[in-house]
Amino acid sequence: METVFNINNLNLFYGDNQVLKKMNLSIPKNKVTAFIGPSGCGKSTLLRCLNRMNDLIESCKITGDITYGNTNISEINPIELRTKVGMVFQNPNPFPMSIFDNVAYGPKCQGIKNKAALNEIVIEALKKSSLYDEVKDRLNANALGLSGGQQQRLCIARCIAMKPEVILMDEPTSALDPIATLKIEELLYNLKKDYTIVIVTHNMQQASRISDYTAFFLLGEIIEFNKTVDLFKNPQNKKTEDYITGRFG
Amino acid sequence: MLRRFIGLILLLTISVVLVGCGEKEKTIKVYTRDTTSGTRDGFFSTIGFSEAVTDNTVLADGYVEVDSNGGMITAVKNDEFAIGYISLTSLETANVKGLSFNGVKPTEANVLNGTYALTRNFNYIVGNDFTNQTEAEIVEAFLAFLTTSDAKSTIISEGGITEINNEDPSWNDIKADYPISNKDNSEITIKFGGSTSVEKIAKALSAEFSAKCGNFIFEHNHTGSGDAYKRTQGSEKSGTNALHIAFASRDFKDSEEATLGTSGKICIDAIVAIVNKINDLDNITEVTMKKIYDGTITKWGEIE
Amino acid sequence: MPILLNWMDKLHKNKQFERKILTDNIVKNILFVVTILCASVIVFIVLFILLRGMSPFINGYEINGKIYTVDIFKFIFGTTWFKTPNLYGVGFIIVNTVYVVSLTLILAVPISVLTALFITRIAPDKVGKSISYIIELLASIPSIIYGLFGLGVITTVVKNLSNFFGYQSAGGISTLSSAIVLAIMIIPTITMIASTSIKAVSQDLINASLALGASPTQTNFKMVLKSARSGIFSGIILGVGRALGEATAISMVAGNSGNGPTFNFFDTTRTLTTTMLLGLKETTGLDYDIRFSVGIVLIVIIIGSNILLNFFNRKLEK
Amino acid sequence: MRRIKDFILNGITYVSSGIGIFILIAILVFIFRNGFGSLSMSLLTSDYYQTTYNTNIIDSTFYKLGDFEDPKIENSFFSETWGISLKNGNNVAGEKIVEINYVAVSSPFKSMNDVATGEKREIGKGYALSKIIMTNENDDFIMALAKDGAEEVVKKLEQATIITDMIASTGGGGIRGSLLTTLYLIILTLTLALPTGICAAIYLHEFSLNNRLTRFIRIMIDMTSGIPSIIFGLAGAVIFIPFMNGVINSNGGSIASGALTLTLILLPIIIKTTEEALKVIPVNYRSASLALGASKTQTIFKVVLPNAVSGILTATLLSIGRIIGESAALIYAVGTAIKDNVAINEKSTSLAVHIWSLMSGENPNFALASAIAIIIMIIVFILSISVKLISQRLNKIKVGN
Repeated sequence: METVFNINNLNLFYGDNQVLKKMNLSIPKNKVTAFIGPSGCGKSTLLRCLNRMNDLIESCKITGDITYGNTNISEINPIELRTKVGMVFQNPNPFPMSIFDNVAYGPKCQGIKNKAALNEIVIEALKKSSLYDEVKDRLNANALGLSGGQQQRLCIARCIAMKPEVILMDEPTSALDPIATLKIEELLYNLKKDYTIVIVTHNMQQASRISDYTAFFLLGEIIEFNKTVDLFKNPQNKKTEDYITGRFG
Repeated sequence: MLRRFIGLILLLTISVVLVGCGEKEKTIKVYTRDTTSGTRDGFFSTIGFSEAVTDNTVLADGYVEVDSNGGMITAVKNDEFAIGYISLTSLETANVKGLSFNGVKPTEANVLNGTYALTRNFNYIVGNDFTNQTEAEIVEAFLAFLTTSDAKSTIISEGGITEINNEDPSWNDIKADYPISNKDNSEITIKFGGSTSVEKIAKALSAEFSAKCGNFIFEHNHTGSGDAYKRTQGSEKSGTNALHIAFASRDFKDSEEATLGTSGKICIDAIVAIVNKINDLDNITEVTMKKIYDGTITKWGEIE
Repeated sequence: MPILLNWMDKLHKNKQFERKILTDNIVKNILFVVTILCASVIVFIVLFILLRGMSPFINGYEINGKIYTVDIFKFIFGTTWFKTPNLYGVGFIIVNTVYVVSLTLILAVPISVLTALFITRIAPDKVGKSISYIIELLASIPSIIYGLFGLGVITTVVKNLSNFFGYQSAGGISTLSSAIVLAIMIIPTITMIASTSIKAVSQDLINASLALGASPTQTNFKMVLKSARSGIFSGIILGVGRALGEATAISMVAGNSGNGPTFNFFDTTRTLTTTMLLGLKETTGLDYDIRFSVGIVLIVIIIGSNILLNFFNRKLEK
Repeated sequence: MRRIKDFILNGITYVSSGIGIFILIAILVFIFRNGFGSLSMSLLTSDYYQTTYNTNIIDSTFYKLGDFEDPKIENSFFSETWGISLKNGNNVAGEKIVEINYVAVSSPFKSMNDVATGEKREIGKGYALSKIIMTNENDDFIMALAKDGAEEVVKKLEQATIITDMIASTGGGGIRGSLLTTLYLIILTLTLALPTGICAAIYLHEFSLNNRLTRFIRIMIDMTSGIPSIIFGLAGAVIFIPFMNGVINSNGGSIASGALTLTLILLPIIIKTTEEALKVIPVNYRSASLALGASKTQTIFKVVLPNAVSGILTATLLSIGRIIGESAALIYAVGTAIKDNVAINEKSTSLAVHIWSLMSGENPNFALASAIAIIIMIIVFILSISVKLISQRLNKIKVGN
């Protein structure tokens, strides 16, 4: 199995509070990996470690290491890392600017100024995130005018425009209605041949529908990591079984 | 909390009523200018109370200090029992009552004939040592200009009190003696300063004389009578503060002895004691005035 | 390892990312320096006023040919502002200032608190909003206009009031006029903060009080005001600061008595700020520098009262 | 019993709120009643000081005197000899003036000799005469002064044949200079204070760590906002006046030193308002930008600041209001001299200080002071309404997210 991230013995503290405990995990390449578990179990925190977003939190301390490819991510310039490891957030958060500017934001920040190139990037990203047909006539309209599902797909497009290798998704559908959720799930299915996707979700059905691998988190520990099919059908750990059968959590 | 506040207000009100009931006869409210004022200097010096020129402690209890002529007018206009003093120039429009002093009405005629005694002199002093010849000539011409009917009439129209005699020349008569006035002096700056009381007259004079003397540039920086000597012939005469022509709203002191021919009087300014319009007092004597200001007389009823 | 190959491809971009980090650091440091400058403003101000204000007590000033300094003890405890040549006293002015400000509070606090209560809890929504807007407008009026209003209207009212009590005031220029002008100026300040803190009282508490059988009015006066008292008190602290520091408006109605202290409502008074403004135009030397000494006293009183009131407020919170 | 008590308690809250409204109305009525008469467009555009002309008309061969027809204007006096009609009036300083309200077509006043330029000048309608020195056929000295009144001046004019020296002035009483000064102060102060304040706010909100130093910085800035403006004025007088005297060759207070002083006063306000605006911006905008590989600087300039614009605008408007209303600090740091020719390195007065100067001048002028007060009030109210509208919009954004 080819891996993108290798997490070794990772501990994470917020102040004196240990949030992640001795985590070991490998994220397979070009697959969808789902993180499931009850609230506060450290799924999102681990996700944010992968593109060093936790650096921004003052009281956060990390021990152990994460390698990306063969490089320890602490040795990679965080800005550079984030251009390769994109992120989509729980709530759709397009910038209050036009649809075009939203998608072009990342490339522009990297110094791409050529209008034609930007145009090409934007259209490609929008197409890939299957939003293009819906917005092609109003690329200059404010992104906040889009529906919630469209906004989230826009955020994915924004992320894709950076041509990342990995996309991190932090409960991307939890704020959306079922139809919009379905569209995002379809989109993920299409994206996974090009990208490695790590998705945090509360929704076990969703995890079983879309992911290839699943990790089950509990109280800052990874209880079980396996192929999704195996994990759901045949959980090795009692706690995993309890959780997926709805007996707690 | 609220109840306590209301109680406190009531208590304070009652205490004021009790204090207030003791007054039977109306007290004289004494108003004075602040100690930096030239009008105050002139007023107290003339009524024989020169201790009060720079010292508030010798004044009657409950005096009120205002820091401008305007403040004095407003105050006396608002207070029926006030007495104060202003420059005679502003009496007419002030809507307060001007008092006769020692039985003499405060009019320009009485000031000129010397019967109205509550006056002070406005004086000028010019530099005595100019390196620039043109400047020296303009200053010399200005001194001549001060003696003309042109200058005197301007001084009068700006509120100064002086007399124009038939012998006084007009500027046209003596212009020929001062060839500098026919040159273009628009590059030359003449600096004026000194007393703020004389500022208005000084500005009118400089503007008029500039027109008559080649449009020299005039700059005014009036900082007080004390600087008149200091900045023309005294310690600051060659510094950045130096002035060509300065004015004082008082007579020069012995320590401010000017070179002969470089200083003199430009006009008289009368000070007038004022009371509220409804006050029926018309006349006041020098002695009574001092007694009022030093607190010997405190009630309006005590003035004969 | 395709990922690694991809890495090598993009390696040349590394420099660009380094530059970005560098820019971030430069920007951060520039902003930090600017922030430090902003924060040090107060140090400079206090320092310079301290230097200049201490000068009358230390350096000699030439007055009429002799050298004088000011006696600091007489300055602090004096009951006469000025006696030529070098006696200055602010003791009574401090007392007057504190007295005027207390009187201001007695006038302003009940009105402000009740208005705040009215705006937030009693009046219908629209009425409350429009009144709170009027209060905001009052807060935006410059002090010089309050001074003009005080001189033109309030002094007349106070004069008539004093005549009514059979006391003769100096045309209404008095302690009371000063307090009224100041009160008008700080009512908006206190009201705005008080209404914010009253708004913040939780509806649960109010419901609980109502459920216990208290009438809405009783709830408002007993429970709401009590719960919001700390916020109201911070409003008062701010109001005190403004009242202590106000200069132009009060100087037009205070009257500048030369000695004191005066406690009668209808007598003229003199506060620290009016002393600093009086006769400013022509004065130089010692008489000018002494204003900085008064400034030191004012700063000390403002900071002192702030600390004291905040201390009480903390006690109140407990 | 309880109901009566409740009624009374409610009643006093009504009364208290009534007081606020009453005060506002009283202030408005007061300044409008006193100042409305003096309010006009020319008040805003004309100079405070009159322009004075020194003129004469000596060579009697070039003009014709006598027998002009009296236009019979009410309350005015006509000189048949010179063909001008005069009336009494008051100037801005409240002093008596004699004003020309009619000049006949061929009157000698149409072409007087201007002493300063040597050219011809018409002394026409609207000019105020302060003194005229004349002579008659016998070369007798005649002097007419404005303070004698229009009738007396006309009487003397009738006797004269030559005007040897005349001072006439026009305009005056306007507040153009003070308006301009206020504008200069606003522009200068804002160019200094806005960038500085915004930078500090950005640092405090976006960069600073929550440590002792930051808390100390915040306390210092809070304390600065508690210092009264008169203290800032004193500080301006000792720090900035000497500094500016050295830098831009000013003499004593100047607009520049005033602007620097105002900058210090405004910094805490701008920092606080801007920080409030930064707080409203959703955190996830920032994380989204950073997650897209933008640097912190890019995030601030491309995402954070554009969204804080309305907050910064509020800070600007509040600052403008404060500058317009400030008096105590400017009295020290700029001075109280009313100026027409405004220059940054000279003393001058802002509108608020102009009121102060008028009230403490030789003759207090309540009407003009109130007129300026009206102007200030109008500006301040407009600013206050704008701030309100902007903050409503800001709240909407907040709710929207």
